[in-house]
Amino acid sequence: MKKGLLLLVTLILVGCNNGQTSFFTTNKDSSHKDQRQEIEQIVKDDQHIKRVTALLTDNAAIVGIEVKPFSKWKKRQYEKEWQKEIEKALPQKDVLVSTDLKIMIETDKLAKKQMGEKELDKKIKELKELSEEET
Amino acid sequence: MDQGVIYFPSKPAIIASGVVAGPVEKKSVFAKDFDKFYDDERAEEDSNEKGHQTMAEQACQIALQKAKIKQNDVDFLMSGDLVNQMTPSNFAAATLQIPYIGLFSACATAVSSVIIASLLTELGGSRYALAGAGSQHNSVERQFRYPVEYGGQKPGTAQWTVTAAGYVLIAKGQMNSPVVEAATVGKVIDLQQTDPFHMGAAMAPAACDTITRHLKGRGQKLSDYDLIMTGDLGKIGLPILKEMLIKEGMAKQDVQKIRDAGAEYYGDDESFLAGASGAGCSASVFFSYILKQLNEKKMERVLAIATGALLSPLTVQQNESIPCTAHAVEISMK
Amino acid sequence: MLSSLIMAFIVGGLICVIGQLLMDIGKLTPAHTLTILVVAGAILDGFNLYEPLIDFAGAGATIPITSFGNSLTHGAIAEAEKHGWIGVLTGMFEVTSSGISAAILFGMIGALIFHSKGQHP
Amino acid sequence: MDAKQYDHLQQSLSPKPSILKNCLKAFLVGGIICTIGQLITFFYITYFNFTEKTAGNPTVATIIFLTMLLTGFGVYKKIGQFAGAGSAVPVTGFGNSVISAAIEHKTEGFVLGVGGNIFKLAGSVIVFGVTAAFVVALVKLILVTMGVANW
Repeated sequence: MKKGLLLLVTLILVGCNNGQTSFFTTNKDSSHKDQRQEIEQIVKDDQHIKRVTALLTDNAAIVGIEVKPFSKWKKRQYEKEWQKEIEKALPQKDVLVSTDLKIMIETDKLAKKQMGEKELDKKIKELKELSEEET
Repeated sequence: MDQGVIYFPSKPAIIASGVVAGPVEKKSVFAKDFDKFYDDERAEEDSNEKGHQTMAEQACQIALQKAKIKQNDVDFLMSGDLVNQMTPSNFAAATLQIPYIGLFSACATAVSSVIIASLLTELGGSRYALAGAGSQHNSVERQFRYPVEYGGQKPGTAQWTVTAAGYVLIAKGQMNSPVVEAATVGKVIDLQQTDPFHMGAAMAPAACDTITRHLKGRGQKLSDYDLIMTGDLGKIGLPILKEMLIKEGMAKQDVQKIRDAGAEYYGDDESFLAGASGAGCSASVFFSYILKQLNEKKMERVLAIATGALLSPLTVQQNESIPCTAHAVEISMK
Repeated sequence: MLSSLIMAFIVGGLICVIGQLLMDIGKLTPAHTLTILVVAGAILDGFNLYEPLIDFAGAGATIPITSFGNSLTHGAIAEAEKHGWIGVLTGMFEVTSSGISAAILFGMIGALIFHSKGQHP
Repeated sequence: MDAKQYDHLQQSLSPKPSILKNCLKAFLVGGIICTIGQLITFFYITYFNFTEKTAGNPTVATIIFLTMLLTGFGVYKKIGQFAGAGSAVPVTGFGNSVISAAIEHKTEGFVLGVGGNIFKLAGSVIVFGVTAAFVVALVKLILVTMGVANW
């Protein structure tokens, strides 16, 4: 029992702690530079945000946002606002803004990998479906 | 003649006793006087109630073996327990094939059965009579409170139901055996106590009433006894009884000598909260420890008062109070 | 990460303290206490207050029994929003709770493998 | 001595439960149970396809599974005696009340014993939860229809 719990704790701590400390993470290559900057502008000065990971392709964008602990009360409301703002900034793209931990973790993973536009599009679509699941 | 006080001029004798107990009771401070222990609280049966029945049968058999009496020679069996409709006692009576009356006085049954058996003996209607009671922790808990494995918090005033059965064999007056001199049948006293986790407080007034009436009826004082022991008032109920008796005008130093089987049963182990309770508590202590003290002539006159809370889960949920009773028996050894 | 754990600890602990106060000061049985907490969770969700608490405290709000009331109300309200009057009723029948199913399933398995042991520490 | 006088005497001689101590214990144990729940939630989010919204169900199922083991081995009642509401209020307490009743009534058979008694203690929680949810949703619907409140 105790050992199992310890193992679980270690697994989770190792699993979640991927050493990202910078405020804004994004695509490794230099594509969509202007649009990335636009997103950064939107989130940069927001006092509720702890960290952002944004990934962009030609057709889609995924923005994972980690909210500061005491701002979590209203995070659904903020999420809607950010979604609106970023959609406005990227009118041609299919945008997913999420404050969900799962989306954050997955976006971080994708940001680390080098993958083609098409593959990334597919992954973003999958995450979008996942985030819409209710139960 | 005082209300409810009975004298036994022919002095029915307690010629043997049998006390069996469950695994937890090995820790009891009285354990060395018990006759047999089970390592399994169900006595290796497949239900708690069957285990309860087995223990009652075993305790009777042990008493019979000690006295070298055959089952067929026993004229009456007086027995009771706390399970619904007293099925463990009923089934035990079916196995033993002894004419039987089931008695319910909750945890005071050990003494009420002795009173009836003594009366039958006194009347000359009985050569040998078995009397006693028992309780089994799991079957009582599930009936009166919660499932055994339920993690509800019990307050410090709660008591632990004993797994034990104690029976005595009563015969016509004989030398070298403790005799039943007198007894007092308890009134049902209800001082509007309602907490089912604080039985000590509910039962103390009944014990107080019975003790007072017995002493008055017999024209005695507390100091006339070597031991006055109540059944299962517990660590909190006993001080309440003492306080009440002092208020009744009894001498403080005599009152302080009153002991309680439930309070002492598990020693100082705090996990048993306010101590032991259950019909098996008074039965196992009165029929082992007290009889042994008398048989070994360490004591001459003992007043044993078994206390019982006459509640049911139904009346508790209907917000009724807890009526209580206490039966006393005076045992002496010449 | 760590902050979420701390929040879960504090909020979950505080809900339990409310339960303890109901039991100690209100002199309620565990069954009464839990019933009150479930109803409280249902009412809080009516005011849209429970979901923010879950966002804030995570398991600190989903593990206490109050969240059971919340999820029931949530299902009923979601259906009412979609289908109006009849939705309140259908919502009640649609809600499932993993808590109930898990408790039934593991209760059954528990009954298959275990015996009750009254043995004391 | 009448009932009132006796109650006074009885209460003066009975120990009072230490409410502060009980609350502290409830806070500690309840907090720990919720923290373990949070760890399990993180585990499901990190290693399986669950979001914060959907991880609740497997978390509750897992924690009730653990409750089954603790109940079956007779550990949960000891935790309960120490923690009071700390172990009764979390869903583990709900699980414990269901599982303990199931184990207890096994001797009366699986249909009438286990099936009939499994919700002996937890039943009221479900009954009042469902009733309260119905009333709350209905009141809210009325308020929204009247234009007093929003969804």
